[in-house]
Amino acid sequence: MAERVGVYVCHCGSNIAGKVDVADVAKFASEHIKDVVVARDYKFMCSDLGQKMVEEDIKKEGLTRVVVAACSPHLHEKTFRRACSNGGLNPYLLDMTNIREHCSWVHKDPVAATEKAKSLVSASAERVKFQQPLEPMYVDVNPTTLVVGGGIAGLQATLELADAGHKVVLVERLPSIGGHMAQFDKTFPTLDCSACILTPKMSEVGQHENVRLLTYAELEEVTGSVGNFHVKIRQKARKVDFDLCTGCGICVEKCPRKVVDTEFEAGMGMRKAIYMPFPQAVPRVPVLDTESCIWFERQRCQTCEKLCPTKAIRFDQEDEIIEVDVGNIIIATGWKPFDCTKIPQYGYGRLPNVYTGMEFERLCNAAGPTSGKIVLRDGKTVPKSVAIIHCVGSRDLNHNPYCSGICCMAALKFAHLLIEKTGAQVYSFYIDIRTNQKDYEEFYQRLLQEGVHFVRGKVSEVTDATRRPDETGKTIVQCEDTLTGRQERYPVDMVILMGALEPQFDARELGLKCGISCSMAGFYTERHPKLDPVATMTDGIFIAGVCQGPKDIPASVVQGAAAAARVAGMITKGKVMIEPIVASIREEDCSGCRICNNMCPYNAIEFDETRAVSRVITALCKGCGTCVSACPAGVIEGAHFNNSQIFAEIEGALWDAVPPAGVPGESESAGVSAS
Amino acid sequence: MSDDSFEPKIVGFLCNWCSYRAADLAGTARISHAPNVRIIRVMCSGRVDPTFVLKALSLGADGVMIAGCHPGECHYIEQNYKAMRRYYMLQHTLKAMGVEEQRVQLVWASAAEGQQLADAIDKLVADVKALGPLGWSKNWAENGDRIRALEDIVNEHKEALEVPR
Amino acid sequence: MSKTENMAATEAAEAKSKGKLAIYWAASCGGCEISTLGIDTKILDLAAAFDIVFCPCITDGKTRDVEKMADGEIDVCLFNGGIRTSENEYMAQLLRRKSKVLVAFGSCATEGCIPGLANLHDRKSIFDNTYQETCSTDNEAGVRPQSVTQVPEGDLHLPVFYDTLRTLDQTVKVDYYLPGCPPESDRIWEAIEAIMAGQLPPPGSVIGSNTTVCDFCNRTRSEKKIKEFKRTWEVIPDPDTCLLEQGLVCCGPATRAGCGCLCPQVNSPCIGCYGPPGDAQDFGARLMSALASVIDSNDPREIQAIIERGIPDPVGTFYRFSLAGSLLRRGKRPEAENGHGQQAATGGAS
Amino acid sequence: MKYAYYPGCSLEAGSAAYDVSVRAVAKVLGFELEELDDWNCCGATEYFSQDELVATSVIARNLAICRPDQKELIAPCAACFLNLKKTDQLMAEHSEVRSKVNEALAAGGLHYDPGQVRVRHLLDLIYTDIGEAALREKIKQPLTGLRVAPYYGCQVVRPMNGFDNTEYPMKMDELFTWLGAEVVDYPVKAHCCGGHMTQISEGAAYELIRRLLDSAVEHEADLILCMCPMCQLNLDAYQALVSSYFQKNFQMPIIFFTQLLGVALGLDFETVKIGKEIVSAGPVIKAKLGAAPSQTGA
Amino acid sequence: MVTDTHQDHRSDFFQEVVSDTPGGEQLAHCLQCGSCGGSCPNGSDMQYTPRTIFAMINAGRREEVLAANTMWYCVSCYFCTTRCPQQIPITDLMYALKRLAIAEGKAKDTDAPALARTFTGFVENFGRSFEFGLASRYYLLNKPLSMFKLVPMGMGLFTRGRLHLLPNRIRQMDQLRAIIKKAREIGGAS
Repeated sequence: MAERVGVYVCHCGSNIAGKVDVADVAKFASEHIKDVVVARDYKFMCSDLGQKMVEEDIKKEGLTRVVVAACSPHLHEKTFRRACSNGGLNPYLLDMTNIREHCSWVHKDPVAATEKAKSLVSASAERVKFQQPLEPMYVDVNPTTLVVGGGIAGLQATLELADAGHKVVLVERLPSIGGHMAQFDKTFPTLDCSACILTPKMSEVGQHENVRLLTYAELEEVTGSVGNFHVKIRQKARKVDFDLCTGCGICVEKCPRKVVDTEFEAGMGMRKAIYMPFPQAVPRVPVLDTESCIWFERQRCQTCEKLCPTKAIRFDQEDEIIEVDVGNIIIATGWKPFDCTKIPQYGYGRLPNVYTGMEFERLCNAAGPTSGKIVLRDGKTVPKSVAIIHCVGSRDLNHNPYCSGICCMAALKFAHLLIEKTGAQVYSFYIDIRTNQKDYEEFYQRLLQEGVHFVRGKVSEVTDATRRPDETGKTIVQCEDTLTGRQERYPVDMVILMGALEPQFDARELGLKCGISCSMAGFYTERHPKLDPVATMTDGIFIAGVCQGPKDIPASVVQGAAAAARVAGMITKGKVMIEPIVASIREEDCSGCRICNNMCPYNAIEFDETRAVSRVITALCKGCGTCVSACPAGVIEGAHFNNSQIFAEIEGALWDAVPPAGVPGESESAGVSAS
Repeated sequence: MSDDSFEPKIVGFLCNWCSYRAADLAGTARISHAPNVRIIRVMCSGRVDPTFVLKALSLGADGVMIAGCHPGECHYIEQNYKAMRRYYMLQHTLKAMGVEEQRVQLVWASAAEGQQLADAIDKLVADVKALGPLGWSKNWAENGDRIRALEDIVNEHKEALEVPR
Repeated sequence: MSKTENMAATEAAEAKSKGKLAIYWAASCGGCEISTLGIDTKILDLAAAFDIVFCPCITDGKTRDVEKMADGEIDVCLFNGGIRTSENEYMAQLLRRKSKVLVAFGSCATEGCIPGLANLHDRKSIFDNTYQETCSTDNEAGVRPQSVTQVPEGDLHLPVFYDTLRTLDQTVKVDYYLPGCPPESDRIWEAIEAIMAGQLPPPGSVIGSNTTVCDFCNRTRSEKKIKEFKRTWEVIPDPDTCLLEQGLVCCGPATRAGCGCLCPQVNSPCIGCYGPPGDAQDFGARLMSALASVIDSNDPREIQAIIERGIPDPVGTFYRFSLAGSLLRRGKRPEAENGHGQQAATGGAS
Repeated sequence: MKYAYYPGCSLEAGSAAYDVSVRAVAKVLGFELEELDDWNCCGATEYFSQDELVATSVIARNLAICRPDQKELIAPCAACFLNLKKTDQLMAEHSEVRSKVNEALAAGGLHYDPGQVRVRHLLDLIYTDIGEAALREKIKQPLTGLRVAPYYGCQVVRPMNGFDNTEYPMKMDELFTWLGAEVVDYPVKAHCCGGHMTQISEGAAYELIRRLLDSAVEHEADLILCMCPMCQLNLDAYQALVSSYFQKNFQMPIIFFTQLLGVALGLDFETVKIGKEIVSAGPVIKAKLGAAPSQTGA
Repeated sequence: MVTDTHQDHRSDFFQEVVSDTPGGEQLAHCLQCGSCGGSCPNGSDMQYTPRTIFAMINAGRREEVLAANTMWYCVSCYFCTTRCPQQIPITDLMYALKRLAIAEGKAKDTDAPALARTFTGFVENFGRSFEFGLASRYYLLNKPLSMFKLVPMGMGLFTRGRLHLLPNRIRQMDQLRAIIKKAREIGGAS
């Protein structure tokens, strides 16, 4: 029973026809490809008329398969699938081959381009004969959403959804929500106080009836798929009874153990063993750090337990696993600062007056350890000259190739704050100043006006090795001023390193748990860099904020809101379609060798111990086909990309190559066969 | 061996998410490259079965390209590593069978790397051109002596092989 | 050979007229015949059902007897061995003509088997090795077999030795395949019974199971991650755990069931003699893909090191039985047109 | 432990003290250095200024003549170490370098596959293969009281030694801490000694030498420890010239780290050739270590 | 590989320098950040910093580049190379410039080529270099006057047995010469 194949070759105006002889390709298809009953070329296949042509041919000519040779299937596969559907043909009996992007646009010689187009059409037509009708699948969407990360992007996403009446579970790893923004002093370019604009959002989230807030908690495991994820969350032991604690703060006040706060204060200040990271923390429930607590060190003290008016201290509290069911997940896990000790020539960690940007934020912050006084590490000297070094660990193939995006503006902000608070001479060492958002360039202009000494040059080293008398006691910044072409040395009192924004240390592991991928740098990969920046290749998992790539506060807020909008759309629709491109195992032929079992990163393959066969859980399968090619017995079938389809495609693609010799009935044996 | 008129026939298996899109991008950016690679789309480089490569070579391809997302960037998280493992295993075997390693190349190209993919295609085509045709079907064909021997036998046993019609 | 002809053969058998059976032996070791005799007393049933009209190793028959037969006179021909020489090829052509049902019998006929591994070389290098290079050979004159030798009485002919060993179905059309090196006696008897009962699958099929050796293996299996492939002499394997998981290259997962899992039962990895199951196109590719997939490393250098160290002879490992029947069929030959005088295929030397 | 040993030209002549002390230390620490038979000059920096391929080929000859069992080649001289390592790496990374160099080597009947020989610096060997515990066991004369300034120079740490930080190396610091010395943490320990600038531009070269000496003096070092013959020569032999050029009075002894290591292991001055340097190191060592170091490596 | 198709847009001089240096094509990625010029121990004595030289190479200013003192002030300390954020093999590029300058006799104001030739001359005769011969021959030929200044230093070394009067010769001098000869024949960048 032969298939009836229709082949349509698009001119795309002159985009294709200007290089490829489309009529010749159509003629080739009708004359040389078996089972092709219709072959046409047409000006614009994607136009209404082009689509109608396909529909009508399906009806009139009884086409059972359709090939469209035009642009990329990523652009118009859906269009022509719809056309097939309209004509009464299962949409998965269509194949599109790309003779524009992959052919007419990239080849100079018209003859070669036409020949290649023929091969592509031949491959497609051979393949399409083996395609099978498939039906898309639909599942219900659970209206609850999980947001991972309580920084500004996660908070925005949470509030958008909660305000729209949807339930949200917000998970934050640290004791309080707020993220890095809570650490900042001022925000550029408006210089409004970071805490003033952030804390209202934090308390709104803390009190929202639709939000279940889990702080000091981490994502443990994600199973299921779009619409129905099942999530395990590890609630780390606070050692404080969350329900009994009133947040009075007596325990913190009376705790005798002080330790350096490397988290919120970036090592610039101290905190207690039982602590709230900062006064405006949400929730207002302290956390006991068992590593510094005297009780956990030598079973003494118990001050907090004795003094707590509501008896909320629980030394024996253990981690707890909380399980929730959600329909969608928004990942907004943010970033970590670059470790500046990785660039030893900048002296961080060795030279006392070299600071990281985050250290300077705390130094500058009125709520910080020096109450906002900018002084050197001796605690009293006000710097008279300060060097700010851009691109530390960014735009550097030895560390991170990307531009961290925000450092230029943050450096300008620092320069302004320094001038305002200390009147110091500020040098800003840059490669390029990047101020490409609203009002950013104006801010740069303002700093030029304020007298910042901008030096164009990547700093080579920061040293205490003096060469001249005026360098004694100073920290010397050595660099080429590329605008004068001279090597210069700048003795200063303080150096601030604008370290790169890096992906969270566990970004890859979290990505693996959720089934989303990272770029080389470690930022999560979006579904489309321009047109779908907050979705991922895994349906139902969205990303927002810096975990997707370096960005500033406004952009993080936009992405948080955008991700929420995408999720809200899913919830409103209530159902979600799943492409039927999945693997399946012929269980009767499976011998249970278990080679395929760890091929699947989505755990879509399970092993049935009783029957000793492996099986694909269709709802989890994403259709990559890796297990199909791993199966040593060849009993895994990959729908829409099965072996017979691909073999036929290879054969079609090589229609003009020398065929294999030595098969019975062909040339050589013909000499002796009698017929 | 490198004959200017020789235009290698090459089959390229490109993953749907990165390298196929890189080829799309090469198109939108009009980055011209050699027309010898006939592209077959697979969902993931992890779908590329060594059988596909052998099939292509046995059907007359002079070279094969396998292209996927960069290691660590796979849209299916880590399946391109499996493609890489299979690639090295296949290369190990092909080498032992006398297929030059430049004929089968594994390429990483992200969706943003149209230029890189075009360069990789040009390089593969140049490499294969330098090697000359693979001609595996010719490789199967027996030498002239087989034909002569058969002719001898046919002549000797004419009667036995004659079919009465 | 269409279905109707088969049915005609069956009807003839039912009419109590004995069927005619031929068994022939081309490039093979003779193990298939021994395994056939291994059906034991059932040989009497076989003799009751069939006249063995041609089987040079157990009956006295000459080629010319076969030549004299009418086309299609033989009901079933079990043909074992690959096609190595012009004589093999002639006999394959001849028996094809004379037989209603031609069965590729055993691994050699089906996929080339061990003799097919010589496809890594060409005739010259095979002859050089056989007639010159081995330590025990003393051949100072450099004598090689010639296809034609002139003597006073006339020309003497030897069959021409081909560069490439072919499988039976690369030479003539084959109706059924019975894999195995050799096919197990029980499988042979099952096939003969099927033939006698006329219950054959569609022509072109392999008579045998569609699952793999693992299906009959009692070892415990879990998810596989391999850091190192080991050679058999390097370890004494644990008798209860999957051999592959212990790093041994066990071909079981890729090999058609039928042998009864004989090798793993005695703590030795499967070597794949039953060929691939189902519609796997290329045994070696399937096995390569599966083994590579479970290598536990993402580092290109480490992966290569694991492969190179653990699998020093990839063709011998993946194509021990199937090189001639694989997609590539043989190693690459030297460029020269006639395959003489040039260096052997690269793979041969390693 | 047995290693192939590539002394290099300087160690044969002007810097024999390095060579002699290396061999003496090896004996005490129990590793064997087998001199590479018929090695040739690495070309220092000079061949690279003339012909890249000749430079790499001349160097590659040394790698190619290593016997199959000589898998690790130890080079104490910084330039030799860098050149050998760099050539191996260039051949590994660039196939055209690999094939051209091998074409040249073939003219001498040689061939080299990159990776065949692992080129290592002596410091790496002592730090890694001998290690802290074994070293501490062998101390006969702790260096207590002696303030040493380890000087790494450039080419052992850059561009790619693979065993220490390129900017702020620490391995020699650690080594001498184990031996009981007070190690001076001064900022220029991996800065340039001037290399062959002394023969090209005196002023420029002397300035570089001055920076090093100044910094060591400022940090109150008793002596500077080198691991490169060129560094030792520049800092030591040119010290008087630098002094007069800048009207200073430098008296900083400069010795090879293996010499002082030998002292700590109980070898006497003659055995490790202390006294071959222009600015004598003997007196300050004797003074700081109290009693004269024990005699003849008892 | 990335730059292959772009190279035709750059100056011929750029191609010339880059093709003479393994890994040199990375020069196409120079950001003009100046970390090389800032790192160089001799940066303040250079007529043009390496960064400037790279801009000039890009602009095709061949004559000026080859006549510059920049590469002759390079001491091969590799600070620029390890610090370069674009991983440009700067030190190796300096060698490439030295080679071009020597080949065309552009290196006028420096004795470095002479020093290099003297050095390699010894290698080609003995297989090993030889400090005393090197120093005395180089100074006699090139700087006879400044030799006097160095006499005390030379004496210091001599009295400590640190100046050898005869070089060692390797056994397989023929082999080394054959390799050098072949390498010269093949020529160019390796």
